[in-house]
Amino acid sequence: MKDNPLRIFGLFNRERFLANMNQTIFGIAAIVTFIAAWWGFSIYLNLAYVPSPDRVVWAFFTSFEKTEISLGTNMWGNILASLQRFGIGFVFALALALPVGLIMGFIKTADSFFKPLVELFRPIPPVAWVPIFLLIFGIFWGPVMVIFLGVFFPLLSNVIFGVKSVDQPLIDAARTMGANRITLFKKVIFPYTIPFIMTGITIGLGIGWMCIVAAEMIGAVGGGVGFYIFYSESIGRYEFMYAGMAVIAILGIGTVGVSHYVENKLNRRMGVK
Amino acid sequence: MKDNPLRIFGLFNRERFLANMNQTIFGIAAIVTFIAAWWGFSIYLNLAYVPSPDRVVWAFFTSFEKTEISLGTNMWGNILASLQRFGIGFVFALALALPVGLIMGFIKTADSFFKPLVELFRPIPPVAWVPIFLLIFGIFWGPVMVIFLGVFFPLLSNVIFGVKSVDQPLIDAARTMGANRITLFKKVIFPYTIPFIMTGITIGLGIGWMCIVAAEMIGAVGGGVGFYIFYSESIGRYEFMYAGMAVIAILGIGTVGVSHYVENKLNRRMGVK
Amino acid sequence: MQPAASTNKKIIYWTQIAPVQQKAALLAGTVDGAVGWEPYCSDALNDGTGSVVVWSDQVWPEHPCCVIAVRYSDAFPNNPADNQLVARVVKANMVATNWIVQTINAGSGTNYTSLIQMGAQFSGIQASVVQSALGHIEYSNQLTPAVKAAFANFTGMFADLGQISNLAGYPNTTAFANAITNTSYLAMAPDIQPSATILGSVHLGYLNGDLHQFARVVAMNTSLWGGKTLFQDYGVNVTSPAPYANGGAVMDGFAAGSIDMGYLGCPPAILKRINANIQIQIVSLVNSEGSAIIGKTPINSLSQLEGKIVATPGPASIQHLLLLYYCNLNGYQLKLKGT
Amino acid sequence: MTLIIENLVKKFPKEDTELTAIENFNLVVKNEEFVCILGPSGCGKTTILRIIAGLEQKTSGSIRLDEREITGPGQDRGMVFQEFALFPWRTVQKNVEFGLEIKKVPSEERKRIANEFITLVGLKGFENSYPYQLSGGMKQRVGIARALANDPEVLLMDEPFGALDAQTRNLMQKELLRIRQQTKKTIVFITHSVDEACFLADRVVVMTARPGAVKEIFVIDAPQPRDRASIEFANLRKRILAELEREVIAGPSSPSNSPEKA
Amino acid sequence: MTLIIENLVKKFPKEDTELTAIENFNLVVKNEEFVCILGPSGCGKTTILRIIAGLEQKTSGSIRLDEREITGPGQDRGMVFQEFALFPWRTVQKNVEFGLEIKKVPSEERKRIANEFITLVGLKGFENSYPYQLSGGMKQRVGIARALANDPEVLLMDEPFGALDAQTRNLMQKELLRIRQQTKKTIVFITHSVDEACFLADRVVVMTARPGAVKEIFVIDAPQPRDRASIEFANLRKRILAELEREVIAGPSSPSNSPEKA
Ligand SMILES: Nc1ncnc2c1ncn2[C@@H]1O[C@H](COP(=O)(O)OP(=O)(O)OP(=O)(O)O)[C@@H](O)[C@H]1O
Ligand SMILES: Nc1ncnc2c1ncn2[C@@H]1O[C@H](COP(=O)(O)OP(=O)(O)OP(=O)(O)O)[C@@H](O)[C@H]1O
Ligand SMILES: [Mg+2]
Ligand SMILES: [Mg+2]
Repeated sequence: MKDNPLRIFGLFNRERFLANMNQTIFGIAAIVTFIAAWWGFSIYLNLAYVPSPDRVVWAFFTSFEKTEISLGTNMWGNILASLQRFGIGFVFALALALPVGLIMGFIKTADSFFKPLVELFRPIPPVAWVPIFLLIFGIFWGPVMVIFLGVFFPLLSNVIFGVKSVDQPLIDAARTMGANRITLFKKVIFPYTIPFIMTGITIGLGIGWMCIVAAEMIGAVGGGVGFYIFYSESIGRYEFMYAGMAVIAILGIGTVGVSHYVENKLNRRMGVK
Repeated sequence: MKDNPLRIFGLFNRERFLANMNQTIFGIAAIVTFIAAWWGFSIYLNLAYVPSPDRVVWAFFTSFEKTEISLGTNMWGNILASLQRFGIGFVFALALALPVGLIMGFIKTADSFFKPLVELFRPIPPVAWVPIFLLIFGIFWGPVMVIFLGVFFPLLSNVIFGVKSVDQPLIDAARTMGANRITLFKKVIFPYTIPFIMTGITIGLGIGWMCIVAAEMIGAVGGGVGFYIFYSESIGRYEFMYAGMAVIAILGIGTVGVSHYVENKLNRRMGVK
Repeated sequence: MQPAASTNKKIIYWTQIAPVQQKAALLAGTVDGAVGWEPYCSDALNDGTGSVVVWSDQVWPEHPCCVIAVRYSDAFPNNPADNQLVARVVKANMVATNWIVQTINAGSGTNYTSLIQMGAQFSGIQASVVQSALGHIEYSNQLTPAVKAAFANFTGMFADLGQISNLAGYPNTTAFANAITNTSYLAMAPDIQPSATILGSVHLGYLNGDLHQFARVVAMNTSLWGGKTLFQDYGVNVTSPAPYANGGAVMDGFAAGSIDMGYLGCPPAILKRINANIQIQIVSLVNSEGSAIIGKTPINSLSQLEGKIVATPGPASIQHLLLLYYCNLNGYQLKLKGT
Repeated sequence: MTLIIENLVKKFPKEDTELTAIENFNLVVKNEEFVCILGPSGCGKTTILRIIAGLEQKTSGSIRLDEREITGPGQDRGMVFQEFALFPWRTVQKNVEFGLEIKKVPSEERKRIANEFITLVGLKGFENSYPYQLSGGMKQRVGIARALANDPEVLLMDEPFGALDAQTRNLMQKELLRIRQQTKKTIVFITHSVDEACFLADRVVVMTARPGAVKEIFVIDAPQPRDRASIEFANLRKRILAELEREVIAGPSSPSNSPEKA
Repeated sequence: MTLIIENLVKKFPKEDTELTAIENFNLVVKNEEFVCILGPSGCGKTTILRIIAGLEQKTSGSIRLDEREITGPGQDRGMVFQEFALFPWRTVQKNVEFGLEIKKVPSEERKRIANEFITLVGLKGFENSYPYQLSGGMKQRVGIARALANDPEVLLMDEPFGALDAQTRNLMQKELLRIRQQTKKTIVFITHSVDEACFLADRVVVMTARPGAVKEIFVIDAPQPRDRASIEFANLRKRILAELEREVIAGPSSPSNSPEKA
């Protein structure tokens, strides 16, 4: 499709532009207010655990550059450790929750069978498994399993919810055009469920990061950013602790960003607006 | 409304009844299979951390009956400790997330201002705050604050999402009938948002329990069921650990049950099916 | 040891706080007392934050504390070569311990300075604090009959507390204590000489910032031993995962196969050996004494802690046991805060 | 295909009681016949069509297609829905191609057929629009094109031209007759326009108000194309209108037919 | 109230270009006048009504009510929607009461008014039903009752009787005229039925195909009630139909009016 130069002018909307400007200004104001308040507090309170923003920024960069002797690694090493566990746990959860969820949503019998098991395990917070998983699966696969559980259940619930909430008239229409269960599934239910899957993934990502931080703090073995936060706090270097929290936040934002990117791609391919 | 005796017969549906029967049978089969497999494994593996189901059941009841001398309390004490923190953190989160979310969803300016702050803090997993909150807020209010954060953000997102996804035609209709922003809000947006709020609460409950378990394990201060799990694992009494996990699961189910009950009441009052 | 009668209304509350954070908790007013290990006791005492209620050796003279344990499985150590490795780790630990004891006795000199520095870096505590801490720790390795008797005594206490319900099949606590202590490696040690070649490697676990386990830190310091670790000097490559938070986690490390040997307190070793049936043996003592109950200044007696909160490293630790024992001795009941 | 409906009954739950939407409905639709159903709003027309389509379970009675009891939907019966039911994530083109995709018609052929019917309903130029970008009448025409493209033997149409202007409606009526001529479809068609029914149908079924049953059947043997201006046409219209009027004025029986509520 | 529309233009984005739905639409609706708008499907009727209601922003031009530029919706203008827009969590009764609640009419009075209009649209007995339990025509009637109950000065109706059977439709038409007589409302009414327009309107506006503009205005000064069988009525119908036919046959200009796409 050729781009139409008129369009740029035609759709340029002065009010909308100004409204956007306003929004940006408010947003910036909010951030500035926050940083100013933080800085003021840090000076006023003068407490080790309320370092000033510039100290945290300094710690952030230092943590990447300098190897922490007593850990034998720098922030990159910790990120790698966390990201590895996270990635593996997440992929396994995705690979299992998608088919199981779609099948449970779609086939009554499968639902009847699996539901009691799911309901048995789902209420147990994934974090509660940390100690025993560390014991059974060790310091690498233990946290991986915790993340797996953390991502698996919210994703599964969302997939099932998605499948069950498909508009009845759309199913009706597809059936009158001869869709059997498989095509119904491929052409109506799955496209309809994509947004639900993506919501599940976003929730799952959040819970996943929480799980890994908790696992690394509770087990406090095998490194990772969670461990780094815990360790920095325990030796009273609070600016490094906040730097670690910022790193986790950035990792979280990054993974959510990737998932949104995939969502957009998928939506475009599926033709969903 | 008087009950109509005909209805019971009129709506009795043999096929539906049989289908339900089938489901129940499948469900029971699943649970039986699971318990049998567990029992078999526990005998076959003969590992301390795979106790047989009956040991766990025994530990469950024992944990309530017997005071653990080195803790100075029994399971009831730990439940009380967890539930207190949970309740306070949850209520605070609810009290703040509801109005803030509704306002952010509804008023552009408020959204522009608060969104950057929310987006700054939301990606930090609540669990990452555990060490510093324990230090700043102490052994009671520290975990409370973590739960607060854990419940606050998912609830907020859901409320905002709910407000923004109200069907445009319904808003249009209300506006043509003279609804100003306040009535639009009370009569269209809020009722529409209730299911979203409830979903947010359900997610928040799950995350809240995860946070308290993590906080009690990481800080391991002031008891609680999370602490009990951690402690039982650390001295190798795994059946008590599993009993603690069951207790957390039951607490989780209980709170979700309460929230569903409230949801039903609300829906009935609002006339939503 | 029996719990005080329930009519006893004198209650002291406890909460779990890692020793490294106990001083901050005292300062913040979160707790009014603490029981922990060195150097964190001295850390709180030296600047006046805390005052001594009682040192552990005043309650249990010469009580054993940390030990080296080795994991027993079908795979390790079941042949002479592996046994050699264990013996050589024990030997290196012994050499390092002796070096520490001599250096402390010397009280000054370059060795003393670097010892203090190592301690400060390892535990993240000022040098002056490390200096006084070292005065409260008794570094020794021999598993004497008195030590075994103490193990038996602890085991009995755990049974009384209900934390264990059996003795892993042994008829009494003495038999159990004898069974889990293996003195053969200590016996082999005198004959072991440094090795020019590396004979094998061992995964070794340890605790975060615990100055009781100073010998490992010293042994790992390459500048003291001619460019290699003392373990390498004795032909063993030692690798360690990140430090463990507590002895229970070290035991889990054994169970998961992450480590072959480890430094930990004797209570978690006993508890998990019985409850979790984790097959370990204690092959060397690491230290005795070196723990204390302290109060937030001016509190310096147990009676002043009545109704207040004391921080402990957790109910599986020897420090917790000490507090529990001392409370009972003085007619107080220990209760978890918040329950 | 021949459709035989015998003693059909359909009840819905309503509050604490139930609502009888259809009661003892009897009708035979012969092979290649064009039947229009007329009836007061809420009398059960949509419900009957959904039961024929296999989308709704009957409460009792029998409904057979060529002697086979209908138990579920099938490609032999296509339906145009009163409330459109377009797939919101598909463009107009992709909506129309849906049934053809299911039949595994090759992509080129699919495009050709879809374009043919999109042109037929006057939506050329909107192939790539999404449903939310269309007006009410345009959505309805997409629904018609989608059903026709799938070429079912029995065509079930629920007020398919209800949202169209008179002219577009006339064009569509003629197109429908042409298609029927060519493809020999059996058609059941719900409408509120007596004029439309008279113009299209071989037989016009007038239903009673709720609970719905067959009230009267008018056979129209005037050949196609019919002249709306003819006297016969005007007479027929008047007769049917009169019949309908009586029914609407009589009104439905009490909505809740439980004896206690009556 | 007098409604003045001058040079109204409305464009929608469409794919990479834009679609001009309305172009230079000019119309004055006098106080208490009943205007019907007719036009081919997709010509912009709904769009105009939404702009009058204040629900859609115009692209350019002017639209004033009693000399006040319209900037948003108001209680003075009530609307019946083409796609019903009922509140799914409210019963029929509660849907109809909605506007009255907003006006803070006391509960008793509210019930009385709601019942009056529910009866008027023939839904007595369904007060406690939820929208999903109603047929298409029943939903539409709830929408009408809801708008009427609110008693606005200007009534905007978008094919309000489109899903109704001929008889119910006739009844509703008469009721609407009666209400108008009593309450002196200004009414803008979209329909596809020329007959309906001729029966109801003071003036009938015929629109061009997309982009929509006023093509022709027919003034009807026959007094109410009108006789559908009269010669004048028939003649008028014929003239309007002819006008519409020309427009539909001419067809819309290319849907995308960007010069490059043409
Ligand atoms: N939200 C929208 N986005 C893009 N295009 C739109 C939108 N709404 C309407 N249109 C376009 O504007 C034109 C006019 O639409 P409108 O709904 O006003 O038609 P209408 O006259 O009411 O038709 P009908 O009689 O079929 O209801 C149509 O071509 C439609 O595709
Ligand atoms: N899902 C449902 N639950 C309860 N009642 C229903 C349901 N669907 C339809 N009904 C009821 O069944 C009756 C017939 O509905 P149906 O939709 O078949 O009417 P219709 O003849 O198509 O009317 P219209 O011409 O208004 O579309 C109505 O009274 C309606 O209230
Ligand atoms: Mg219908
Ligand atoms: Mg329209």
